[in-house]
Amino acid sequence: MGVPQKTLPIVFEGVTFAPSGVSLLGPLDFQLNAGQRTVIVGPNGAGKSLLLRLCHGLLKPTAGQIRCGDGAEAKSPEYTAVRQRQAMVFQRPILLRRSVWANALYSLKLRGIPKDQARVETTAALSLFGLEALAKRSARHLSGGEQQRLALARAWVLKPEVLFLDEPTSALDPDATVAVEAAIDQFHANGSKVVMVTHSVSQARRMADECLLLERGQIVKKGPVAEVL
Amino acid sequence: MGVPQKTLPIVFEGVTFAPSGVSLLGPLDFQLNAGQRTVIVGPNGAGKSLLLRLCHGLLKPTAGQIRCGDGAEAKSPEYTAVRQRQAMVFQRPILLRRSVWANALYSLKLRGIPKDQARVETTAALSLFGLEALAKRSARHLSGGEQQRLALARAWVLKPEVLFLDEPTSALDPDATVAVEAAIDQFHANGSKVVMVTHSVSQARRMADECLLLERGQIVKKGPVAEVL
Amino acid sequence: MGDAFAGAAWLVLAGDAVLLGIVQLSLQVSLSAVFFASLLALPVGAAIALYHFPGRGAVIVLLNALMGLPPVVAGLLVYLMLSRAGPLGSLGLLFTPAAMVVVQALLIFPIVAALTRQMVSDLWDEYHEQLTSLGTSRLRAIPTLLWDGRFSLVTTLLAGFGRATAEVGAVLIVGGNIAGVTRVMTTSIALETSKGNLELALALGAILMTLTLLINAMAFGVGELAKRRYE
Amino acid sequence: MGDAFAGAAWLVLAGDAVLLGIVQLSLQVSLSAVFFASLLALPVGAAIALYHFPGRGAVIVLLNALMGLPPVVAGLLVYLMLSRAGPLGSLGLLFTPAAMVVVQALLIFPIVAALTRQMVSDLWDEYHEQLTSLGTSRLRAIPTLLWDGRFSLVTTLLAGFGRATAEVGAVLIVGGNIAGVTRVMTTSIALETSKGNLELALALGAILMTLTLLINAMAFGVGELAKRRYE
Amino acid sequence: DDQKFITLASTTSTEHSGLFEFIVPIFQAQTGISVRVVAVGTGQALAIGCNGDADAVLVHAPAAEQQFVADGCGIDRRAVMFNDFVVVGPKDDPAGVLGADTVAEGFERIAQAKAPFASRGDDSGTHKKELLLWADVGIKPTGAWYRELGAGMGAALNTAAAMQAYTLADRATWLSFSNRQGLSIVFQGDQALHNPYSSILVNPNRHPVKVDLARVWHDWLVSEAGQTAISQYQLNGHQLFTPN
Ligand SMILES: Nc1ncnc2c1ncn2[C@@H]1O[C@H](COP(=O)(O)OP(=O)(O)OP(=O)(O)O)[C@@H](O)[C@H]1O
Ligand SMILES: Nc1ncnc2c1ncn2[C@@H]1O[C@H](COP(=O)(O)OP(=O)(O)OP(=O)(O)O)[C@@H](O)[C@H]1O
Ligand SMILES: [Mg+2]
Ligand SMILES: [Mg+2]
Ligand SMILES: O=S(=O)([O-])[O-]
Repeated sequence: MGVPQKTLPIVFEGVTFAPSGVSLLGPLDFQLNAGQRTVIVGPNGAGKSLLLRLCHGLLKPTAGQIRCGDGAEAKSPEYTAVRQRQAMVFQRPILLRRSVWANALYSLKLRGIPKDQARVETTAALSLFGLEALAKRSARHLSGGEQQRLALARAWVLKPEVLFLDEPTSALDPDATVAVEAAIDQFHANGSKVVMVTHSVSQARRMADECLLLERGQIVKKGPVAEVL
Repeated sequence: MGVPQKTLPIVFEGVTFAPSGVSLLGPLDFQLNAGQRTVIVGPNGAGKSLLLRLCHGLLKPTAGQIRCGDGAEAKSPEYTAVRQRQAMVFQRPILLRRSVWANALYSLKLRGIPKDQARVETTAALSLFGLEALAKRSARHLSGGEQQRLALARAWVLKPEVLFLDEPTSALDPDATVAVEAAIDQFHANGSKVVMVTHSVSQARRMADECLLLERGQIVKKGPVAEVL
Repeated sequence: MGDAFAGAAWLVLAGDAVLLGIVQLSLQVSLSAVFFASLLALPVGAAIALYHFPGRGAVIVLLNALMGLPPVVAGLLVYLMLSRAGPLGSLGLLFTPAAMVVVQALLIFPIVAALTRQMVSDLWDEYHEQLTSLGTSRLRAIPTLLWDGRFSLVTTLLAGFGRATAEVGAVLIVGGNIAGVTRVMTTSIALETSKGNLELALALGAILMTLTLLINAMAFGVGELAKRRYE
Repeated sequence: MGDAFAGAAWLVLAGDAVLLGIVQLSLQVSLSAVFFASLLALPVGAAIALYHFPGRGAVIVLLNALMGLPPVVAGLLVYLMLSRAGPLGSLGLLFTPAAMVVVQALLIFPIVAALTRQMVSDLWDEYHEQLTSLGTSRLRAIPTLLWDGRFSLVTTLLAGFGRATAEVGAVLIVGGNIAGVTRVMTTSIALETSKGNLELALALGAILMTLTLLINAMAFGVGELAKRRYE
Repeated sequence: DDQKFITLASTTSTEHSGLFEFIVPIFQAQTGISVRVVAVGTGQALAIGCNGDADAVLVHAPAAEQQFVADGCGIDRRAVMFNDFVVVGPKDDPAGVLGADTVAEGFERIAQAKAPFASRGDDSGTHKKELLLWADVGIKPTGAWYRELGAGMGAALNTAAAMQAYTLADRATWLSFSNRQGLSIVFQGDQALHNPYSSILVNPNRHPVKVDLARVWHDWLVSEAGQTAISQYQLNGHQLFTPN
C-alpha cells in the first residue's frame, strides 16, 4: 500500500441532508472501508452526487454524524485537512479560466510542491489522460471529453487517499474509458480508496468490489455487485 | 410526416472551421438528409460538438458553405429563421437561473405561443421527461441527469424539424435512457430529423439509420451503422 | 462634533420642517435620477454587451470614460442647455429640481450602463450559445439577461445611487442651491463648510449617510428575500 | 466655446507649463489613489465575498452605502484628521498632494471593494465547490478568483478611477486648490466656473475627458490583447 | 523644505480677482517667501485659520474678523486695502434701481417691485453686508423674489445672470467675472458700500504656525512696497483695490 490510510473508514451515523426542510438524503448509516472499490448506482436524483459531496465534506449533514479514520467530523474545521487527502472529480467539473497546464498544476502549487517536481507530475498526468498536446490550450475551450479528462488529471496529480468519481467516464470515448478505468485500477492497486458513481451497469460490474444502490435518498441495497444489480 | 421539411437537407460544401488559424474541422463535404436518424461517433476532441454547432448555425465556417433546404446559408441572417425550426440539446446544457417550469416555458414564450397552449405543452414535456414533480425547483439545483432531462424537455416543446442531440443520455440512468430513446424515436416517427452524437456503441446501433465516424476533424467513414462501427 | 451631530439629529427627529424638506428633496432628486437613468442604462448597457457593431470598442471605452465625467462639467453642460440663452431655455427648467434630476441622470447613466455592460457580458459568455439555440434574438436576450442577473445588477444600481446622493458639483450649478427650492443635503453640507460650520456640515453628512445606509439596507434585505424565494 | 477650447487645446499642445503641471498633478493624484485604494479594496472585496462571518450582511450594506460617501464629507473628515488641530496635524500633510491622494483613496475604496465583492461573489458561486475540493483555502481563493476575474474587474477599477478624476469636493477641502501646489483639473474647472469663464471651464473639462478617454482606451486595449493571448 | 512658504487663508473673491497672482510674485522676489493661497468661503477661511492650518488670513468681513480676534484665533488685525460693493442687475432694470440716489433707495425699489434678488446666503462678508443694507431700510426680505442661494460670489453671479436677478457683489469679483449675460452695475458709489479688507496673523500661541514668515507678509502688505503693488494691480484698465 503506497498511500498511508488516515481518512478511512468514512462512517455515516444517522446522516440526513435536508437543506430547506425537505429531506433529500437519509437517514443513512453505513461506512466506506479501505481497500475496496465502492460503486454507487441509482436513478437520477437519487442523491448520489449529494452523497459524494457529504463524504468529501463539501456539504454538512443536517442531522447525524460523518466521521473519518482519524476522528474528524465533516462539520469540523479539521475536515479541511481530511479533504486535502481526498480528491473528487465532479459530474460537471469546473475548470479555471486558464490553460490546461495551469489547471493541472494549480492544486500542486497550492500544496507547495516544489516547482520541478510539480512540473514532472503535471506532465505525467496530462500524458496519462491524453492531454499532452493540449497543454497550452485554454481549458474552457476543451471538448466535453477533454474537460472531463483534465478534471481526472487534476485529481490524479494529488495522489489522494480517497478518490471520489462522479460519473467520471460519462463524456469519454470508448478507448478513453478503457484507459481511465485502467488508471483507476492502478490507483486502487496502489492502496487508495475509490468511490465512484456510474449509470453504466457494465462499468459497475467491471469496477465494483462493493456496490451501493441508492434510491430516493436511501441505500436500498448494499453488497457485491452481482447481488445488487 | 407531421412537420413540414424546409431546413433539410443541410449541405456542407468544402467546410472548414479553423477559429485561430489551426484547423479543427474539415474540409467537409456531405449532407444531412431528411427521414434518417444520423448518429455521429468519434473520439474525444474529434469535432463532433463543433459539427453540430456548425449545422445549427451557432458557428460560422471559416471556409466553404453550409446551406439548408430553402437555400439559407449558415453565414447569413436568414439562418436565424432556419435555426428557429431546429433545436439542440447541448453536451453541457445551460439552464436559466429560474425554475424548472420557467426554463421549459421560456422558448415557447419567445415564439409567442398563447399562454394556455404553452402551459399545456410545458406540462406534457415535463411529465414526458419525468420532471413534473420538480417543476417549482430552481433549475440550477437539479441533479446532473435532471438537468439533462430539462434540456431535452426544453428542446422537445419546440417540435423542431431537426433535433441536434449532443450525447443526450450521458447523464441519464438506464431507465431514463430507454425512455429518452423512445421519445427520440417517436420524434423521428413524426417526420423530424434527428442528428445525435454518442459515445455508446450500443446506443449508436439502436438509434442510427446512418452513422458518421469523425476523427480529427475529418469524416473517416459514413454509412449504415453496421459498416461504420 | 458630538454637539453638532446631536443638534442636527434632534432637528430631524423633531421634524424640523426646513431640514426635512432638504432631506426629502435629496431623496426625491437622487431616486428619480437613478430611476430614469437606469431605465435607459440597463437596456443600453446590455445591448452593448450583446450586439457587435463597428465602433463597439470605442463605445465601451467612451462609456467607461464617462464614468469619470466631472459633476461640474455635467453641471455646466446642462446649465448652458437650460439657461435662457441656451437652446432649451424656454422650458424654464434651470434652478428647479427637474434640472437636478436631469443632470444627475446624466452623471449616473454611464456608471450604470458601463457596469451593466460588464456584468451582462460575463453572463452572455455563459448563455450565448444556449439562448441563440433556443431562438432568442439579441433584442429578446436583453430582458432575459437583465432578469437572470438581477441580483448582481442591484450593486450596479446602488453604485449609481451613491454617485447621485453624494455629488454636489452638478446640482450646485443647475440647482443654484436656492433655499427651500433646490437646496439638497450635499449643497447644504458644502454651504455649511464654506461658512466654517464644519461640525454642522459633518453632522449633515452623517444624516445623509444614515439615509443612504437605510436605503442600502432595504435594497439588501429585499434582495436576500427574493434570492431565498428563488432558491 | 470653439475659441475657448481651441485656446485651451493650444495651451496643452504648446506645452503651457502651468496647465501641463495641473494635468500632471491630476493624473498623479488620481492614479495613485486608485492604486493604493485597489491594493486594499480588491482583496478586501474578495474576502467579504468568500468569508462568512457574523455581521457580514451589515458589512456589505455599509460598503454599498459608502459608495455614496459625499466627497465633501470625505474631505471634511480628512481635513479634521490632518488639521493642525487634529490628531495627525503634526504630519503637515494638509494642503499637499499626499492629502489629496488619501482622501481620494478613501472615496474610491468602497466603490472598488463593493463592486469587487459582487463580481467575486458571482464567480465564487461557480468555483466554490471545485476550489474547496482542490484544497484551496478561502484565503488562497482570493488571488485565484481575482486572477480569473481580472478582465471583468478592470471595469471596477475604471469606475474607481472615474470617480477619482471627476470629483472636486474632496480635493478642494484637503488640497485647498493652491496654484502650483494642489491645483488639479477639477478644481481649476470649478475656479473658472466661478470666475464666469464658462467656456474655459468647459474646455478644461474637455481636456480632462480626453485624458480620461485615453487612459480608458489604453486599459481597454491592454485588456483585449491579454484576452486574446489567453484565448 | 528648502523653500520658505506660508499658507494664507483668503476668500474666493480676492483669489478670483487675480490679485494674488499679481502681488505674490512681487512679494516673493523681495523676500524669498512664497505664499500658498487657500481661497474658500469667509467662514471656512477663518475656521482654517483658527485651526492653525493657515499662517495668516486676508478677508473682508469686519464683524467676523473682530470675533476671530476676540476668540483668540488671530492677532494683530490690520486694514490693508478696500474697494466697494456694487449692486448688479438686469440691464433693463425692471425695479428702476438706476434712478436711485442711495443704495437704501435702490434696495427699497427692488423689494417693492418684487424683482428677483439673489442673496449669497452663505454668511460671507458680502452676505452680511447685504443683510445690513436690508436692515437699514427696515425690510425683512422674504418671498419668492428673494432667493437665498448659499453660494460663493462667482456661483451666485452665475446664478443671478441666468435668472436675471439683482445681487450685491464686491467690485473685484464683478470686474473679473465673465459670464455676465444681461447683467450690469445698476448702483454704485454709496459710502455704505465700502468694503474693507484686513490681514490677521494666526495666533502663534495656539498652534505652531510660521508666525515669523507670516509677519513678514503681514508687514509687507501695509508697507510702501506692498501698498504700491496693490495699487498697481489692474484688470482691463480698472484698479481693483485701493490700498489704505
Ligand atoms: N442545493 C439543492 N437544493 C435543493 N435541491 C437539491 C439541491 N441539490 C440537489 N438537490 C436535489 O437533490 C436530489 C439529488 O441530487 P443529486 O445531484 O445527488 O442526484 P444524483 O443521484 O447525483 O442524480 P444524477 O444521476 O442525475 O446525477 C435531486 O432531486 C436534486 O434536484
Ligand atoms: N473555441 C475553441 N477554440 C479552440 N479550440 C476549440 C474551440 N472549441 C473547440 N475546440 C477544440 O476543438 C476540438 C473539437 O472539439 P469538440 O467539442 O467538437 O469535440 P467533440 O468531438 O465534441 O469531443 P467530445 O467527445 O470530447 O465532446 C477539441 O480539441 C477542442 O479542444
Ligand atoms: Mg449526480
Ligand atoms: Mg462534444
Ligand atoms: O465631484 S463632486 O461634485 O461630487 O464633489
